[in-house]
Amino acid sequence: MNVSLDKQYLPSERYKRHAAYLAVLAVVIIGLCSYFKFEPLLFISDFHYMADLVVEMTPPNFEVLWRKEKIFASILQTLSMAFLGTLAGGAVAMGLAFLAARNTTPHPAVGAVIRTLLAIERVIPSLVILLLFLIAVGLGPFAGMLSLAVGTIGMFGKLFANAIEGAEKEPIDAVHSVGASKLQVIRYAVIPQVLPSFIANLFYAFDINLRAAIGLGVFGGAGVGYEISMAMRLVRYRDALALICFTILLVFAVEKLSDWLRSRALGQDLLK
Amino acid sequence: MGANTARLLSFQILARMIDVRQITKSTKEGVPILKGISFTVTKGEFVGILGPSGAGKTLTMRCLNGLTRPTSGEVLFTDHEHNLVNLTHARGRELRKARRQIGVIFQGFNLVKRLSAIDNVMIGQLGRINLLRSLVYGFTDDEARQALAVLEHLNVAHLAHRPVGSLSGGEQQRVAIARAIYQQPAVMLADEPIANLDPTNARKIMQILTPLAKEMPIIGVFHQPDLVMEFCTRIIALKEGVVVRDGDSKMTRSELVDLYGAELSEIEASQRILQPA
Amino acid sequence: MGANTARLLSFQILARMIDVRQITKSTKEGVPILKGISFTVTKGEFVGILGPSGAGKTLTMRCLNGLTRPTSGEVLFTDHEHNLVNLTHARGRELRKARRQIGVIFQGFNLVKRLSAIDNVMIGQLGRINLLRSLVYGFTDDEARQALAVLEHLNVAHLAHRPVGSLSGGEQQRVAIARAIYQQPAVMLADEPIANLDPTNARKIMQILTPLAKEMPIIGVFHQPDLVMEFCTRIIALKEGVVVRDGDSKMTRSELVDLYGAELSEIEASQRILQPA
Amino acid sequence: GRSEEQSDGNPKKLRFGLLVAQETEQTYERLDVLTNYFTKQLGREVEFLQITTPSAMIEAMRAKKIEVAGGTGAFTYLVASKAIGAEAIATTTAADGNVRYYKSCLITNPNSGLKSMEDVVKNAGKITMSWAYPTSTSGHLVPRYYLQKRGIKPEDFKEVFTSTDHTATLFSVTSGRVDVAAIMYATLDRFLKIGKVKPGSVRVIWESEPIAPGPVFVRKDLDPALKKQIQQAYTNVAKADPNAMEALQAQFTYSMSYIPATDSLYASLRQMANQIEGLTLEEE
Amino acid sequence: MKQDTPWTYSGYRRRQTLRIWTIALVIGFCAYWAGVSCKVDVDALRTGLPKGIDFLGYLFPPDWTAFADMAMPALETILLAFLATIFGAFLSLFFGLAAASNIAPRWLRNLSRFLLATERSLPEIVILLLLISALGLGPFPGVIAMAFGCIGMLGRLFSDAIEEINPATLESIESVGARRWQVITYGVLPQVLPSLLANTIFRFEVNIRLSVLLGAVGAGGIGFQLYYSFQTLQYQRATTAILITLLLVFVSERLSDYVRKKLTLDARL
Ligand SMILES: Nc1ncnc2c1ncn2[C@@H]1O[C@H](COP(=O)(O)OP(=O)(O)OP(=O)(O)O)[C@@H](O)[C@H]1O
Ligand SMILES: Nc1ncnc2c1ncn2[C@@H]1O[C@H](COP(=O)(O)OP(=O)(O)OP(=O)(O)O)[C@@H](O)[C@H]1O
Ligand SMILES: [Mg+2]
Ligand SMILES: [Mg+2]
Repeated sequence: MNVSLDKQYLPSERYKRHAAYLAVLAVVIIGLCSYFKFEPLLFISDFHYMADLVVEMTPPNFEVLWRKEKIFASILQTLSMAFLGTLAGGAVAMGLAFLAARNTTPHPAVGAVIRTLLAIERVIPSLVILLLFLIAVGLGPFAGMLSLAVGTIGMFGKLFANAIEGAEKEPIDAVHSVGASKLQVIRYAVIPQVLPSFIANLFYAFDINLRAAIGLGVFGGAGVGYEISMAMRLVRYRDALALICFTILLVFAVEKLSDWLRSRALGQDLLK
Repeated sequence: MGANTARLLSFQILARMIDVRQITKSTKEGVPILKGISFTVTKGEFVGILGPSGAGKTLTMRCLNGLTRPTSGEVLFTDHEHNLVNLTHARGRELRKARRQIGVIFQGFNLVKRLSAIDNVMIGQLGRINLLRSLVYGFTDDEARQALAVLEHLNVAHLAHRPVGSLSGGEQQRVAIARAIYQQPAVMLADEPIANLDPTNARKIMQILTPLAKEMPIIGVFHQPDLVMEFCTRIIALKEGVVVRDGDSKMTRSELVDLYGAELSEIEASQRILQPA
Repeated sequence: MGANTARLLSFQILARMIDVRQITKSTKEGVPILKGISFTVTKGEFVGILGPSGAGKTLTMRCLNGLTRPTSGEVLFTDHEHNLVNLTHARGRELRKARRQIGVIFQGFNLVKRLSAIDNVMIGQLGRINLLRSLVYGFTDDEARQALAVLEHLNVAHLAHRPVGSLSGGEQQRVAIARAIYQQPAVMLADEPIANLDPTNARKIMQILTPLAKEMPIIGVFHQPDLVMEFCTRIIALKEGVVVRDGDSKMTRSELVDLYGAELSEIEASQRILQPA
Repeated sequence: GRSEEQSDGNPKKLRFGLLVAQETEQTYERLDVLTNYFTKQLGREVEFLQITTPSAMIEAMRAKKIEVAGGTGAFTYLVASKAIGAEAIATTTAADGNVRYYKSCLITNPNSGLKSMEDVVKNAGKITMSWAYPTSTSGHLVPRYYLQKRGIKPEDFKEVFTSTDHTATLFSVTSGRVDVAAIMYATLDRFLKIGKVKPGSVRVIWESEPIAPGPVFVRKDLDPALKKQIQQAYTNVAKADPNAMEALQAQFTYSMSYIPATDSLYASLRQMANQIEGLTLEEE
Repeated sequence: MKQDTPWTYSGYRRRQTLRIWTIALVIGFCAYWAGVSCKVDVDALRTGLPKGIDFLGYLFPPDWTAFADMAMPALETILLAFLATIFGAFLSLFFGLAAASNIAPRWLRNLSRFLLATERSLPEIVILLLLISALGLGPFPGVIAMAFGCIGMLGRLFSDAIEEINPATLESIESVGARRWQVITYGVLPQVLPSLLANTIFRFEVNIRLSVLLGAVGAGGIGFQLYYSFQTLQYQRATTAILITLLLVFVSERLSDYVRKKLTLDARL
């Protein structure tokens, strides 16, 4: 045999190298942990406090759900807020994502500018955005919806762009090679590929916005958010937990819907 | 130089639809892969490119379409309207316009797996149809009928609405060929267009390509010297990034042995297995 | 029935390493694709499967490896230790154990594009090595050397460290073959293993496979009747999901015409292009 | 482990949980100065932890992870005393005896045409109203009790909102998006002082009686002597260490001082809370 | 068979168009009623926006003197966010694998998707309270809470990425008789590595921005500084905190770009 493996590619060498990286990482982590005085043993020695709290929080007091008759109306409003916020924010985010992603941007400079804007948008605290809209349109679900939309743009603009950049190159090459314009390449080679992840991300955005909207429900004065926040502050954990269970149900339902739509878009090609 | 000579010269230049001038290509690390390739292709030619695996055939094809930019050298392309485009430098609109006239069949097919076969074929016309329509509406019935006719011609019309990802290898290959034909280009580049096809289908494809080549030059990469010699009008042989032969469609035995190595002689033995009836 | 007969019978069963019994497969919509395929493969055979594009060759191969579960019928596999495994029903551990002994070369290569060629080859041994080691340690130097030797044998040792995605079509194909060989299976399934290779390399692969077939039966799908007739010990012809011929490695002209259609006769003409020196 | 050494009534190390909230001006700055001061006064190690959520503070105290809590509003103290029996030991007051500062008020936008409480009572059905946030003492509890006494329930308004904090409340009034809002006087005062709100752009239509500001409170199982010591450390700070006093004073718009506090100081607030639906500290 | 109704492109297009219009109409209908229930008022937005933007004026100019106070919290935030991201990403990887349909059996997938959804809908404060009662206040519970917060997001993003892997490649590894874990190490991880890292670094950025969570358990950080400045109405000080966060976010974005460039396989010359 006249070809032999370079030393650096020998599995044992590779292993040593990886072990070294891991060791450095471990040292850094352990160093940081001890610098910040982590005490994992507390999990054992003080576990009873946690157990006490869990006991105090359970069982959820589902009575609250029907005691407050306005809750179901407020859920509708919460859902509306989240839905519109996702729709508006998601649409803008999607458009910007195509401008930001490196493989679809009309010009690298445009991409860089959009990415920068998205980053700036993300760091503006949601409190500031909320205040801005509170002042502009007053308290109420509309302000909440607007701030959700803006929040969605920053975060999902980036996630959508990540998805676009992950699209396979070959079909894109092929569509380019028939002389299609950038928009056509996007429409015929990129979108079919990223559709499943777009759907998943859109529902994920809805899911995040739903929770945020529940938080913003404080506005309404009688919504789930208001009740959860009241219950938590009054140390009525059982009531809070009942409402939280309800939220979990809602979020899980959204998740299932997303799954179903996405599996249709993913399409199973191979006969199993 | 008289006006006549000038016209003649320009005619000669125009007849050269693809003019590859000393292109080289190296990897980022500087390993040369194409080491100065030159040839010209004129109207009416059906060029077969032969060469061992890894010779740089696919890379050359990519340069001819502007998907890869050569490290040095240039590729000139004369389109239907006799505009000369330098594919090595062209960008944006100009490149798009040129590509519209260059059909490509890729080695790995490069189809959009989640679209149906017919949609993949119609993608071939994207460069020609109105942008707005292509974005919002898609294609017309007429276009679909034409695309279907091409698929029909290639025996895969019954698969038109299946997502391409679920087709068999040979079926995908034929869809890729259909896309390039449907594109109605001025030049066609075909990278191993019949590799995944059975002998009859392969032959049929060659029979379809041959008359097409009269209209638009076809440059094809093949691994079947026999078919190339039968159908092509010219054979270019590539080895290790260099053109080792460029000439008519009859390669001599020694040329073939030069290209593929001495083991080739064994191939001969297998060539008369099918005894006449 | 005496003990002897029983032993003899069981021996016959054991010699049949792959026993395909009346498998059918339909799509979800109920369109039949395989329409009852049966054959058995015993030790020492090099079976060539021929058939037009879309005949169901790839699908049959997938059934032989348990990747696709037939709608009806079953596939029995006798492994090295003479255990009989019903691939149609096997699951989990049992299926894994059986698959370890079935090497597959896929039509589209299906390599892990981001791993290097040698890593892809070593994946072939995953079924055999200790789970923990394969997770944390990876492979041993010895294994790497063996994998390199296989690559060397296939002329692609110099590409060992390149990510597979950057290799040319034929190079990828050879890496896929290397993986199957390195796996040291009891049976090898090869789906168009030489489609993307030039004649010399293709021939070389066939020459490598032939002696291997003495040890482990090889079932290969090919589109080159000439090579199949030269190297294989048996030819199975598939057409529209049905076995239309199963017999020795000499196919007559009429058989070929039956299989590929009447256009085949033209192929003959192209078969004597290489004149003897 | 660590918890045993802390669980007796006389821990070696005292941990102060400090809530950062708008509700009181008791936000602590220059923690190093304060750490010094309290270490010296209490004769043991002291740690300051700044927290942003009231329930976190209550649970930390319940699990014996902090001994002293400060910076909360009165309402949070009421909850803590109910849930874990926390004891108030000190609170703030204006040093000059002026009680103008910690109280609640109702404000309107001058353009709304509402000039007095009478207008509000009369036109309740046409008015939008906003509380500061649900558990605010000055921005919800006190004004709501007052309105209740005047015979107006939240349902009587055209619409009632709950804002996220005093700032948002103030700005929704100045921008004219809400007609009437309840707010802590100190917040308004602060904005007027720094000039971010112009005097003409809000009108105060009602001011409450002075409210007991949120106390410093301690865990109930601490040694009584230690509780006393902590109390004294607070009440003596102005005399004992002007530097520390300055740090404690940082966010007040007026000069304040610490005075001893007992639970009785909060009895009236507790009563108010118990009479308001949704805020009661009793089991419903 | 359905051969009797011949397939036509216009029919196919009609069906497609019908489907798209149906979806659009349903969404439009929902959006309309959602708009009614949210009291959407575009006019109010148009007239009010200038006032809102006026308010942003309060944030300027930044109070640079606060910079010194914030350098240390910023550094601590980075370190804590780093730890939390590593722990969180590590945990999420397992959740992500368990929640991917092409890797995990159905029951496991449903279970872990449910757990992920639960984690995402559980208000942070509940988790914080549990952690505080066991671990007390300080950076330790902060990091654990932050790591826990990663799981809902990263677990989901990871599993989505894994589900989009080309199934043929996974099959080819299964076909050598590899165990599930081996398929994961050799087939799944190398392929999703770029998106794994991109999402992890993105979560690192989110953690920096969410460091107000650390404030909730008394661990300080730049997020706490921001919160503190807002609560004490020192808007210009808040701007400084925002700008520092922005800087950190940019750095992590650059890092992400760099890593991605290293990992993207530029297979084609
Ligand atoms: N990104 C890359 N980095 C390094 N080398 C590369 C890269 N891409 C291609 N090559 C090498 O360039 C050579 C030519 O590749 P090309 O794909 O053109 O071969 P080919 O002639 O088409 O072969 P085949 O018949 O196998 O398809 C191959 O040896 C390949 O390994
Ligand atoms: N998921 C699917 N749904 C419907 N039909 C399918 C699906 N997968 C494969 N087929 C069809 O089954 C037939 C057989 O496919 P297979 O891949 O086995 O062909 P093949 O004989 O390998 O052909 P080739 O030589 O072109 O590779 C093809 O016509 C194909 O279109
Ligand atoms: Mg090639
Ligand atoms: Mg096949």
